Amino acid sequence: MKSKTNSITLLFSNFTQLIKTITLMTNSDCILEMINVSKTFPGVKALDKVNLSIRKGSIHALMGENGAGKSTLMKILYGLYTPDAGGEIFFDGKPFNPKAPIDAIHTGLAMVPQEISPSANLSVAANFYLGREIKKGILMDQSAMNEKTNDILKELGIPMSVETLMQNVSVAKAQLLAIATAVSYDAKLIIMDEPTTALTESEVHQLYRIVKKVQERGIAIIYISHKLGEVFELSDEVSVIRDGEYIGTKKTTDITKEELINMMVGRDMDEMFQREDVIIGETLLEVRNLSLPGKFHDINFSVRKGEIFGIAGLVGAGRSEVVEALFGYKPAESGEIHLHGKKIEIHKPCDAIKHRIGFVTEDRKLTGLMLNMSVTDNMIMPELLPYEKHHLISEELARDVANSMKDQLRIKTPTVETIIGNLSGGNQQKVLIARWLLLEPEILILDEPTKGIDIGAKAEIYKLIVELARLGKAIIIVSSEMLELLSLSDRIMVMAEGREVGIVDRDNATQEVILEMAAGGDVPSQEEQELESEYQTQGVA
Amino acid sequence: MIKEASANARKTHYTEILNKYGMLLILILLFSALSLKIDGFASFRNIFSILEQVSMFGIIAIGVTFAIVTGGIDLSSGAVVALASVVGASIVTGTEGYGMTIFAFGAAMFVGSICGLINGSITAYGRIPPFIATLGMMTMARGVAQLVSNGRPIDASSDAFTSIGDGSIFGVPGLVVIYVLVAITCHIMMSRMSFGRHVFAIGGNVNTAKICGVNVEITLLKVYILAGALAGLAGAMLTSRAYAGNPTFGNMWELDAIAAAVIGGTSLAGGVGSVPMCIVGALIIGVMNKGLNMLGVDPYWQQIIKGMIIIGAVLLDAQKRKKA
Amino acid sequence: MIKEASANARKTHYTEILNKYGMLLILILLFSALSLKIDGFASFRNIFSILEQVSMFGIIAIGVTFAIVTGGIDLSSGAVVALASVVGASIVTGTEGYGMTIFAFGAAMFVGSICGLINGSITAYGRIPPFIATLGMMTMARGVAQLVSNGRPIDASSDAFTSIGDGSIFGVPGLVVIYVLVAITCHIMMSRMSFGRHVFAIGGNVNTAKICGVNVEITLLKVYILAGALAGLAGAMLTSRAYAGNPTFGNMWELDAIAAAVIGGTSLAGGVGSVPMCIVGALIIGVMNKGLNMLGVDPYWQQIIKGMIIIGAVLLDAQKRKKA
Amino acid sequence: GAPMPSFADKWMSYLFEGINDFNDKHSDVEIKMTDANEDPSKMLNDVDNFIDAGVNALLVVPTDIAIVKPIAKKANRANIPLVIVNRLPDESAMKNVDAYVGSESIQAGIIQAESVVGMLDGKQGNIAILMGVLGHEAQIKRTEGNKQVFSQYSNIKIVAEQEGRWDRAKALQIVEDLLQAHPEINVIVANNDEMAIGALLAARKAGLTDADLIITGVDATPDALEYLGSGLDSTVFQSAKGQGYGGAEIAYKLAKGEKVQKMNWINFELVLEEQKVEYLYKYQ
Ligand SMILES: Nc1ncnc2c1ncn2[C@@H]1O[C@H](COP(=O)(O)OP(=O)(O)OP(=O)(O)O)[C@@H](O)[C@H]1O
Ligand SMILES: Nc1ncnc2c1ncn2[C@@H]1O[C@H](COP(=O)(O)OP(=O)(O)OP(=O)(O)O)[C@@H](O)[C@H]1O
Ligand SMILES: [Mg+2]
Ligand SMILES: [Mg+2]
Repeated sequence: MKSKTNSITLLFSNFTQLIKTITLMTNSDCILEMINVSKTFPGVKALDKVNLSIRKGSIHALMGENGAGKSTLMKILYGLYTPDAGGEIFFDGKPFNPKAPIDAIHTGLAMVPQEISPSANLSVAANFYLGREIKKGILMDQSAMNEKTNDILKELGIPMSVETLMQNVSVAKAQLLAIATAVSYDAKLIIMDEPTTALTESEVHQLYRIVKKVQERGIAIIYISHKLGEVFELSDEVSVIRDGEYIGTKKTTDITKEELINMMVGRDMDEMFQREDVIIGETLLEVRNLSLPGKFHDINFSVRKGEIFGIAGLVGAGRSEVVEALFGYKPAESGEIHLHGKKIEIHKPCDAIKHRIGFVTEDRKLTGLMLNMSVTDNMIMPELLPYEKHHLISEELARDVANSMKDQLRIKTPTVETIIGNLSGGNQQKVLIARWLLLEPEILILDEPTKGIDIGAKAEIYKLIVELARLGKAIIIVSSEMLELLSLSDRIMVMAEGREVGIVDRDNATQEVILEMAAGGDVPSQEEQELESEYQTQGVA
Repeated sequence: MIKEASANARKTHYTEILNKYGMLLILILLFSALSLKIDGFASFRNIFSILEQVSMFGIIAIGVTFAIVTGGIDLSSGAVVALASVVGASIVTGTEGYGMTIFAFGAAMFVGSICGLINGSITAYGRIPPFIATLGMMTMARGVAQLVSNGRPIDASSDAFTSIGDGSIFGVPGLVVIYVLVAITCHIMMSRMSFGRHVFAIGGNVNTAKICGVNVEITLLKVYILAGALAGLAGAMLTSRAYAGNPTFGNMWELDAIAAAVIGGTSLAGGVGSVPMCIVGALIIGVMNKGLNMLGVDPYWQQIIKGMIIIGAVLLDAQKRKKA
Repeated sequence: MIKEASANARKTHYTEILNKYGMLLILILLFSALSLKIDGFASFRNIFSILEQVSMFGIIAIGVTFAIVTGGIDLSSGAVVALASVVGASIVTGTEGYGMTIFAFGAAMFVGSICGLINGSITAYGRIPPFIATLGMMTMARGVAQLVSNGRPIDASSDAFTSIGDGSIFGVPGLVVIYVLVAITCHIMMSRMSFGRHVFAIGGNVNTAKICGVNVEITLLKVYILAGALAGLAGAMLTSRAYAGNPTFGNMWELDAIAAAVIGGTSLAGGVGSVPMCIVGALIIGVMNKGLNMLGVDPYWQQIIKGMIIIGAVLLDAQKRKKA
Repeated sequence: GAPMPSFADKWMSYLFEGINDFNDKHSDVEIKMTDANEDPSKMLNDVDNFIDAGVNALLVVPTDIAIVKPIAKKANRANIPLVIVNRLPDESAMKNVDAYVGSESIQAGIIQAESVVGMLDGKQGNIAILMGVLGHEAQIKRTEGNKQVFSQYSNIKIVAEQEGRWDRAKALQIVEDLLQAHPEINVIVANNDEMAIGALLAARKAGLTDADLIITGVDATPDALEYLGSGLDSTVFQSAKGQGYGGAEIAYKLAKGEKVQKMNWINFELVLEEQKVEYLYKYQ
């Protein structure tokens, strides 16, 4: 059934492609044209004859499920991958075959990669001008770079000290900086690969402002995102890739959300997740007066069996720190944790694991993946005992379990032996969730669990979470996506500046209420004003 | 589409085989080439002789592989060989009987473990890069070896003791038997036991390992103790083979051992490596040494050729992988 | 809250200072302690003598620092010293005048650069871990040195040539002058030129560096050429000081150089390091050597103590940082 | 002050003992030794350090003979008497040296080779030479001496030369390989005894008996003397203690301003099985 619809769309798109190809050749309206671009990795056909044309000065959204090949397509454009022979790329009407990013940059392309990892040892300004340092004679002109960086950041509304080392800059700020950097290139086309995964609402709006400003200068943007809201808010056109194949391009104004989802997943689907109620049991976990000076203070909450407990707040509110302390990764200095009414000590993650607490961390690269190890190894690590036969690990058993997880979560990977670094971002995230599901946890902590995950998979993960709750597990979920928290949680704790502002019931929780609480009340606190003015003075200096 | 996929799958298969067994291929090629050049190179006698010569630094290389897989390194193993040989020889000198022999081997391994324990503690708890910790230990262990022996070789010609290095079981030299036993044990530890998994996890991503409940410090400690004990064992083996302990023994062996591990595909970035491939790496070095000696190559040229073969083998391997 | 923040800021400040100057503090402490123990240790003469002794491996350490900052390493520098010394000596032997002296220095640096070029190409284009590439080069360069010299020391007693190692300018020994000049040049390269910036970027994160349009290959090539040239320079300096070139020169110097870099705070993981701190690291080793000799410590014990001081210094530094 | 080339060398350790003996017997003498680890640059540092420490005389066993020149220059500049022990510098360098105690390394090679010639007694000799670390004075001169003698005899052929790095284990491995590749080898000449013992062990492993092989070393260390007659056929004695003690004595005299003889020769002596007990006694 599926394959039939597929082949029909295929035929259809092939036909339109043909016409397009002919029209495109003469179309000077386009900054970028990609024709029949394919890319094969060992064991994976990541792209299969994809066509894409981007009109000058337009914002072009690129959508598709995890592993559809979006990032791969962009990496080809940026000279990071060489495409298979047979395809053609034209940039500004001229043939374009970048061998390395430097070629792309010189031609007028800039990119914000999906996994930003700035050189942590360099300052903000040094990162900003990396690869294109301003020189005075043979020496670098450090002060000029600082000044110009400062100017650009101020103009874009991201005031900060440009001499700070990147390792002291939050993920969100780093993401905004990456965007600012790309913008500052004298580019004709900017690629943004999931630029909002690390951002909260307020920063997302900042990003919108930047993107609009950029467009006003006549620069085209390819905008990859899994968030429909953003796509409809920002883009002029939207293209969809599915399983490495080009599905089609539409004007954003000509398409509905439902149609777009259908294009992506090949079937109808509800975007809004409707959670069903679950019977909530006795108190399972209780946290009392948990504090870690400088990070969070005096946190109190309890979670019951079958309950989904959300934690909301702005970036930097200390949400991650609280759950990290709960799990023993960065233990709290004072406070108590009670499980089943008994006080327990958690000093190290293995203590938490013993009490069957699972933890999907927020930073895939830093604390999640073992990049050069197999999918299986990544899944089974927290608890090896179940796979042991006569004290030796049975590869077979591990593989079987991993395979069943692969099917259950629809993880897109050639085999479970594949090195996890070769999976697409979303699929990596699924593996991490699988890891902790395998532990059969009583309490599952999820920090930004759907970061970079596509709509279909998101729904599946939500279902899974609810299913776990139904089985009497307690779920703690930290998320910057307000809708996610609102639709999933039974109660939501709101944090601001390391303090617990309050806990809201499902019935009372609205976006406005939570945002207001997260901002730390009605008026900005004194410290915030201080910080703001500090930024200003630093900006001027 | 289906056909293409299966063709792809087959291609993956080849790539994987090349990845896994590329170095084995190079070893076989090297061996065959030398067998054609040299009469009797492909004889059992010669193969055992190569294995015997390889056994000692090969055992060290196994220990070093563990350290490298965690993302660390062990530069002290050559010096530990010297220290263990001196200690072993002083115990066994003038004695008879297998009791003392076993005691001497045990003592050598114990001394090695102590060095490893110190390496490990400094690395795991002091958070000092293992390069520096083991570099310091390298200097210290050799100093202690000279102190203990007063800078002179110590005779170790107890019949029982030297019979380990001299004797053979069913035609297989004693040292080779030890090598094989150590290799099998360590291979199982690395690939089938949770200790081994933890070693890989630490090398793959320390933070993740921590999150997954791995006791990073204890695991590192174990790794360096193992590496030290194996170096100590190699020291005892060398002592039994050379009829003496000597503070000059094991000079630069650490580099040969590391080269063997890396030639075998162990990644210095951590997270990748295996015992069988480490053996292949050691054998490549051993076959090369033997071949060059038997060909009577000028010692100056030997060094040059050795350097080229080491680089060449790794280069070839990397190239093949990239293409596939 | 406000108070806390400013207290935090001040704390960060202290931490930063400790991070930056912790090793300098240790150097000063070590020097003061030895000055109290030994008469004349704190004299100008003695300080120059320490600097002179440090100058050669100190220059190597600077080159190695560049390599380490990119996340690489250079094990070949000691062997390159030997090769360069032999080449330099054969040029200068029996000649007179500064023309030949300059030519000999140039040739030594050129030979070093060639070794570096090979290291760099293998690392950058062959994607071979620099540990292996330079390990291979280490063996090869020493082999070539022996081949060139036929395994014997080559006399280099041209007056002009040896005056570099023997002479002094305004009381500052010639070798120290060279060291200072090299250090200043390299410091500027590392901290003020885009080349240096790229070196740091590669060590921080290769992929990011690539995406930002840094030409990773060329930069790596330059780094290893620089390291090779500096090792060659050190070889020429040693030749001029020892009145001869010798294929045994520079044995294990690479380890001293790496130790100096790491003691100076260069991170073996790449991305962190500086020339001034590398000098501090070299001086710690130099002061320690001089002090132990002047105290007349038994050579066996010297080794043990040296090992402990190296580990101790790095440990102390790490501990202090953690606390602060 | 006595900078020494290497504390890792066995023969040297007996030389040190000679020096220490002298030190212990004279209450008004304090001799400090340093280890240059066979690194000439390190040795120069040691010399500097001793001069800075204000020693009255320098007693040096140089790492290689080329190093003597700069050492002499430094000593002259500081006006400190310099005694070179064991390794004979060339003439131009000797001009600035106050005294030399020792022998000519080449002599050891010649004596060693001549003993082999005698033992072969006209039979065909296929020789393997095991050399010390390439570039060291003793390695160069001893090998040179060997070759000088062997080249005069048509019944003697050098089949192989390899670097055993003074090391027993390394020599063991090399000789294993050599015997396999060249079964015709019937003489092994080693630059020192440690390597000779390694060769002997390898020969035993290969099933060869004492009668099959002539093995000869240099140094006459106690270990080697033990093996003399049971595999080892000859070694060459060079009084380590004598050189050490003699060197120290001359340095002592120079420090006190007394006149001494410039060249003090200590001759090599061939040691065969018959002299085993006599020489073993020297170490008691
Ligand atoms: N270096 C690689 N080696 C092998 N396979 C790869 C590699 N990079 C990507 N792939 C595969 O190519 C396919 C496309 O991956 P890509 O990263 O382009 O997906 P994506 O559309 O960006 O997904 P996401 O939304 O999750 O980021 C995936 O199946 C992935 O496993
Ligand atoms: N001094 C600092 N050094 C390094 N990183 C810092 C520092 N201060 C803040 N950060 C970064 O700021 C980010 C926000 O902190 P925190 O994790 O507490 O926020 P959060 O409320 O959990 O937000 P999120 O939803 O993004 O996880 C963290 O990712 C942290 O890395
Ligand atoms: Mg992607
Ligand atoms: Mg967080």
